Amino acid sequence: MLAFILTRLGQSVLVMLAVSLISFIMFRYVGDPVASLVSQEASIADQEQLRERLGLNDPFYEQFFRFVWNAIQGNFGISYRLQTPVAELIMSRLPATIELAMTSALIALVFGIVLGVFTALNRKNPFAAGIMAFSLIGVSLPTFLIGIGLIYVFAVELQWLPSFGRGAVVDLGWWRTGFLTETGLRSIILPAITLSLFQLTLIMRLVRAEMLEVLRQDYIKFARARGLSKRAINFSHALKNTLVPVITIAGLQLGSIITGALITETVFQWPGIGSLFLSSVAVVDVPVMAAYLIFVGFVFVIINLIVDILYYVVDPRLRIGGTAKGH
Amino acid sequence: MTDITPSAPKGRIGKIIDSDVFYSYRTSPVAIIASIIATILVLGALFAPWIAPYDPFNPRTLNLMNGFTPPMSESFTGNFFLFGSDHQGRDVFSAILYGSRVSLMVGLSAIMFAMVLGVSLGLIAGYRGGLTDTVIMRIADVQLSFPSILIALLIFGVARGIIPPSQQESMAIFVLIFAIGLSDWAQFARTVRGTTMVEKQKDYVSAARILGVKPIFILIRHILPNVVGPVLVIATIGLALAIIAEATLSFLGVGVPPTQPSLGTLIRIGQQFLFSGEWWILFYPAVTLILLALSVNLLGDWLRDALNPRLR
Amino acid sequence: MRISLKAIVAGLMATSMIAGAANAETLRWARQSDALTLDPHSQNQGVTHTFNHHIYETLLDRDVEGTLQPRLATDWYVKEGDDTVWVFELREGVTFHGGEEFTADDVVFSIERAKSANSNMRQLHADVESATAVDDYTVEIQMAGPSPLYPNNVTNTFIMDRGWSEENDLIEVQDFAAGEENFAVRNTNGTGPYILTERDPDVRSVLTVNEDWWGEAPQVTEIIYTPIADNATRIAALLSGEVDLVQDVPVQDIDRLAGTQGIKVETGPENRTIYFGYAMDDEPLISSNITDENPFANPLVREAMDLVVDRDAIRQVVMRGQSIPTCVNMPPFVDGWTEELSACPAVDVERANELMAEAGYPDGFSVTLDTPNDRYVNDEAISQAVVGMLGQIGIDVTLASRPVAQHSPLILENQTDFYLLGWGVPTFDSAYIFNDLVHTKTDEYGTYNIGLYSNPEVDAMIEELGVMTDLEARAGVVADIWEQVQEDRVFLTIHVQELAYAMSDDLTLAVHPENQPNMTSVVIE
Amino acid sequence: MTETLKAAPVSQPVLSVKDLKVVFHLRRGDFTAVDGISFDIMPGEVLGVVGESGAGKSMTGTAIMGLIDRPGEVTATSISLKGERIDGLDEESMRRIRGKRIGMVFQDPLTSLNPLYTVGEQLIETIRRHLPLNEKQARERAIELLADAGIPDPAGRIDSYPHQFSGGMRQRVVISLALAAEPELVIADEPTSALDVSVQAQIIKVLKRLCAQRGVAVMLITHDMGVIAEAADRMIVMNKGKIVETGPVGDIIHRPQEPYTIKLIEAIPSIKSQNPRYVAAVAKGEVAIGGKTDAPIVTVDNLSKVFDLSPSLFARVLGGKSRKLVNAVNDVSFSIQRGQTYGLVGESGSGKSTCARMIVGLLEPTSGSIKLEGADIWRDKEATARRRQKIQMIFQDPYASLNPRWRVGEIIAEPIRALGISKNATEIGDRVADLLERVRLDPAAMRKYPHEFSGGQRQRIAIARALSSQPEFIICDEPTSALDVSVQAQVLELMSRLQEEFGLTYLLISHNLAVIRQMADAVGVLHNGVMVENGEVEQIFSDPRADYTRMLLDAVPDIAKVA
Repeated sequence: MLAFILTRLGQSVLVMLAVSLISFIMFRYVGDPVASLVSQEASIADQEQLRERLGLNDPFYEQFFRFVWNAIQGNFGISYRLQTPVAELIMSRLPATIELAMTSALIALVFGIVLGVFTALNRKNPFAAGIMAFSLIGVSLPTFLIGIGLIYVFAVELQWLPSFGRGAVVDLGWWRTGFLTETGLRSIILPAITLSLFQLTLIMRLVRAEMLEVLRQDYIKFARARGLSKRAINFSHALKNTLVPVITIAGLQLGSIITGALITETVFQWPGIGSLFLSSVAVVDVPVMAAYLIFVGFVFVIINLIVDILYYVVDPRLRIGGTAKGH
Repeated sequence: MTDITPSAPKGRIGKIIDSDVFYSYRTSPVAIIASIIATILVLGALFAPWIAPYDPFNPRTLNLMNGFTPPMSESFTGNFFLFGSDHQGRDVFSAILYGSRVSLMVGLSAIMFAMVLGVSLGLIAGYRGGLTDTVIMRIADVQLSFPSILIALLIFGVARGIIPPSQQESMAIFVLIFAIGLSDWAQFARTVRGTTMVEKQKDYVSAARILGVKPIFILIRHILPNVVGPVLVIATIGLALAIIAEATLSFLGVGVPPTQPSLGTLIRIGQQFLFSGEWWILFYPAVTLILLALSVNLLGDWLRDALNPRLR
Repeated sequence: MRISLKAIVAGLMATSMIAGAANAETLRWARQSDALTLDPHSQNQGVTHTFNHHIYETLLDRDVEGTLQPRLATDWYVKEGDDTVWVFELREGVTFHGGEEFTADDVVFSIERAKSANSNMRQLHADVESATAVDDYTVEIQMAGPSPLYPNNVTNTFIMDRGWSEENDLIEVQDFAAGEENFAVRNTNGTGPYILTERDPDVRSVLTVNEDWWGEAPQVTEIIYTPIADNATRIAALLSGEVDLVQDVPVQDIDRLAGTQGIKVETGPENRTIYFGYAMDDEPLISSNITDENPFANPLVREAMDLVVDRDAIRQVVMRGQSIPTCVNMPPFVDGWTEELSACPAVDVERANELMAEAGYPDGFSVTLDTPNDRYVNDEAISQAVVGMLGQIGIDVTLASRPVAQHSPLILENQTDFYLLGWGVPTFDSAYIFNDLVHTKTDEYGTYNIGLYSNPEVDAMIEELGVMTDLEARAGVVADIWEQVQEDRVFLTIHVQELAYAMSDDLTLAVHPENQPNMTSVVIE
Repeated sequence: MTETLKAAPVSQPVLSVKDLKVVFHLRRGDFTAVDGISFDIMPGEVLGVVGESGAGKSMTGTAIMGLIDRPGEVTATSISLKGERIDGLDEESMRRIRGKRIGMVFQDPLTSLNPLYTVGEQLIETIRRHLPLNEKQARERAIELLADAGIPDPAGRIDSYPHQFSGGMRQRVVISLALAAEPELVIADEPTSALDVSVQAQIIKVLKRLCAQRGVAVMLITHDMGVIAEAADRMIVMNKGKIVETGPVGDIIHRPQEPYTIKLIEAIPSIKSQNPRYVAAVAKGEVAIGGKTDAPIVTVDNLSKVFDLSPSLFARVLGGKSRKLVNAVNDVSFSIQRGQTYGLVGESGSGKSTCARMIVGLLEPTSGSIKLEGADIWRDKEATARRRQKIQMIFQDPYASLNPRWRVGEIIAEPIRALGISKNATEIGDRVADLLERVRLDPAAMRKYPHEFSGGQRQRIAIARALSSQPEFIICDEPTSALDVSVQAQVLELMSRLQEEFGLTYLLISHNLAVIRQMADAVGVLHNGVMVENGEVEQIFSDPRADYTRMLLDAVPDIAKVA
């Protein structure tokens, strides 16, 4: 187990390095940060001087190694746009994103699994077929349109829920949460629904497909032959086995909820790192963009680790080596 | 179970009509409706120059004063716009027809690109195994955990930096295809790798290897035909996703030029007028996009079940 | 994560404090983006200045008509007998938020800081040689030469306290290369009407009124400032009553907002023109099908383009009436503006086509137009409309639309044939336009002369303007330059864009031509 | 043992089935899987149900349990358990019968157990479902059951997961589960088919013993007449959903009445029948069959194959895990004479398929040599080329060995094209047609796809493909183990005939000793990668030297063993 995790960590370091290299190469092409740093009146000589001071004229590899070296020490430089240290900026925005992502993930998982199981167990039921078809709307609409639509209906027309931001937040030391205030809770509803819809559909379909597969297995037939109750068969036998393959995909999907909140955060002006990234892209704020990508790589590594550990917990075949193989 | 001797009618068409897939199509009203809608939209896009009353991509024919004409009413210059006109005086109906064309073109090309890339890498990873497999699948995993929009955005940014500015607009559509395609290959690779790993263990592959058939030919001639089913399903659903990704990228301001809008660009433009009362500029393109994506998704859904022999 | 009960209680108290402070005098103000920094001299950018104007103050500022007003300086004049020295007499009895007294030394410090290497304001003070405090309330500024218009340059230069700055190591402006955050980025100590009480960049800032401010106590006692990037979301926030004042209102939403119960919209021109520029040198264009010459270099082509662009239609449809069509690249606030210069020719497609034929392009030509899509009001739509209009004389325009972060470097490197740009004139003086847009491109001049227009006579006149002290003679030269610029059609000017502020209808706030509204001027009914 | 039980004074049958029908409503019409069968099982009786695939025997068992799902439909005049009707019961009542009154054992112990629960959890769950015991009592009972089923250290193993047991042990667990709630009847559906011969015999014994002890009646469903002969008292022969013949086991095996049964029993090879060629040779006085007159066509010397299943280097260094090497084939030597059949016997994991794959060029040996006509096929380039043309292979699974997306004609022509034997399309077509005829298939078959053929027909296609490069040596890896006995007989007969026709040499790999005895001239016995015995067929079968061979021969359930 330990060896396995260490192996994965080793691979992860490679992944992180690759991600930073790729992001670094990319940023050389996305635009000129100097243009957005200087004022309308700045002369060309002034711009050139700034470029020199920022080290933008150094050879590529030097810039990269400097970046990696600083990143290892947790220093991602100063945001060109907001002039504050990037690490601090990201840490201050992280709670918002994580709270939104976790809420969405919870919605997606709970509804995804419940609906997936329901539609799998009632394959020919017209209501289940309706859920299946309706769920496709979640993947047939661009996120921004869903978000704007929800704002229009629930914030502007009905005025039930706030249209932007995360309401009043409570400072718990280094973590600012919106879960402890009424406005905070009300504010998270629309963005969380918007963000979860896509993953909900995916998880629901995945659970359904896997469940149907599991229900065809011999051990389910054998469980029926043992006279077990329907509940025991469907939930303790079939569902548990369904969840094993669902963990991987769902894990990766949840990772992309955290990292994919770009559009949702922008539409709802949710003060997370996704909207931070998009505002940074607009002005080529390279330090923030680089740090964000590193963060995404980091999330990937963490999620993968969690998925691997969950696998160990859920599946005894991995946890306990077989004493006998074959017949 | 016993194989039932089919009393199937002969002849190619007869065989198709009699096939299980077609049977499942005939008995699925959802699939029929979805395919009718998809066909109408695809034909509309394909024959846009003949169907569309105006050419919205030709700026010379536009009159700015026709802007914001409501649906079914007469414009400043006396033109009639079925779905109204947008802020540039473009006929929304014609723009939708031409826009679907762009969207479908981008979506189809992107998914083809993703398919070719993903299938090739998946075949190689699955067949070679070992380090090759680890590297390719690790990249695919990383790729999957990065939001595709983010990847497309970065590629778009890089392309902006590499391509000379004067060619950027003409290249934009290719960059878009590349960007969306590149963010979509991993799904194909994963599935194909899995199937390949199963197929390569089968004895028909061994039989070919005994003869000294080169791996590349084994992959192409033997294994590839056996992965077509799942690939087709992913491609269909991927097509819907690609069309939506294009729309999202347009929303973020990267995408095709506004003078040659796709459905996504039309929606991006239209959503500016959501509060100002010109609802038709958003409404019709959005409905078209939803219908297109939904019908393609429903078809993919049906295809998945139809091609799964165990669900029949 | 371990949270102590104490922390939760403290947190809850913090929130209740925020909630409790909300009363009738609180103004919830939203606009597209946040101030980039609170360091007064780090960014020369409108949004940042607007915010900082509430905390810091300048020697002078402008009212809604654009005229200079005394602020921390009560009087200003050229020193008698030496036309290279400007004298500012300072307001007495002003204190900083930290309690320090405002004196001439602070002004000297601030001007020196604004001039320093990392400052983004240094161009505005490039001609300053030194600043000296004559006494506690008088400052003399020694210029390199006669600089009759220097006071125009100080309207966004905020005054900081020397003691506080030295204490917090703020003598240098934020240095990006150093990789450290400057204390002033998030901490303030100004003399202004409001004190910063909460700051979460990009998310929310809270300002509370400065009880000790020297001016008349403002009605608004608390400002909650929330940037909302997405247009639709921002408007939705106003419609749903979550904010009271929205800046950066999209023109298409003005009618809807104005027609909504409880909301009103104030509009007014901004001190900025929107214009198209084109390559005017003899090099062939990079994006055209004409590869042996530059069609834009031909005056007939430029005239044809001028005739075919229907500025009224743009105003009516694209701008929904929220613009002032103009044919001179100068807002009406600027010295030298006249109605004649601003007048536009009637649209005449037939004549334009004749001119094209005469110029040797009866079938037109193709070219790419580079436009930003997130900078000016409906910038992309304006370009798109112009594409259609130019199509009528056979100019086949490909529209290349980019975020301003990519558009700016592109045009600055002269990688464009045809582009859209907006030009604001913070000094309210024509020379500002000439220096950057008209003078031949050199190290010092013509930074934004993207089209590489070059006329040595005009250059000479522009350089002469910088040192003229006789304002009447100067006005004559300005008029001469404009005449030449108009004759050569250096710019294809479209309009002066109008700004709109939407607000709850119990508020009144006039549009500021620099788009720098000050909440002290808000009147609450 | 069975005699005493039969004599028990119980007149009422445990299970009485009257006119059972199972119909599947498919879109191309109804398919009748079981067509009106009636039978009784008496208390303590072991009723064997035998038939080839598609006979409806499994369907009968499933139908009695009420486990037939849509689109299947069960109709019967009556199914009674101890006189109580159990047909047409609702799902909930049926659930109280399943496990409680009728236990069931499935074929594959690997897939019958839920991999995520310990065997104890699964046992206790079943026990508590049906018997009023608390957790602790149920656990004690579970341990007892496991002990009865012959699982060593049951108290220690009860908390193990299924994957920690070997196949045979797992099937013992499955039997414990079936007996957990003291049922009156156990339906065992092919309980030994997935197991090795030696394990098979043990499982049959366990099943018989446990049922006899408890007086439980058994319905033993199998395709293997040997198993029936060994275990059952009475048997039913089924074909196409109908009962063909029924009666005591000995009667039917020795004196079958119906033509179908007669043919079926004829088709079954027995380890007790001598090799026909040997018999013929003895008759002619040429006892020295297979004498080393020729130079051998293939010689295998000191062949070894080691699989490296070690964890990655990284894991070894960091996790302190050791390398894991598996000796799949260990120093095996034998030679094969031209024109003969060499049989390679062994249970699963014995390394016989690994040997085959090394000889045919699919797997590189770790050490040792394989010589084709004296040249090493792994070191000599020219020999490699010769190998491709001269050595061909027939695989076990006729479903997996033909590419489902290729037409039969393309499949058979592949070796011709790949080896460049001919490029002329008409010529290739003619050859394919000729080959199809030789394997007794209609040449029109070349335009069809594999899925249009039955298993036996597919194996013929595979043989035609193997023949198409005109090889001299064909490796047959379990060529008939996926086929029904009657089809097996036909395929074996075809193979013998082709051997004569083309002068082929075979390497026949099989776990089925009877098939080997019937077909091979010389035999090698592999056990855990080691060649334990190697010699002429009749010498090995009549006078085995190695203990392992003897054990194997004793263990095989064979119809000749019937009382």
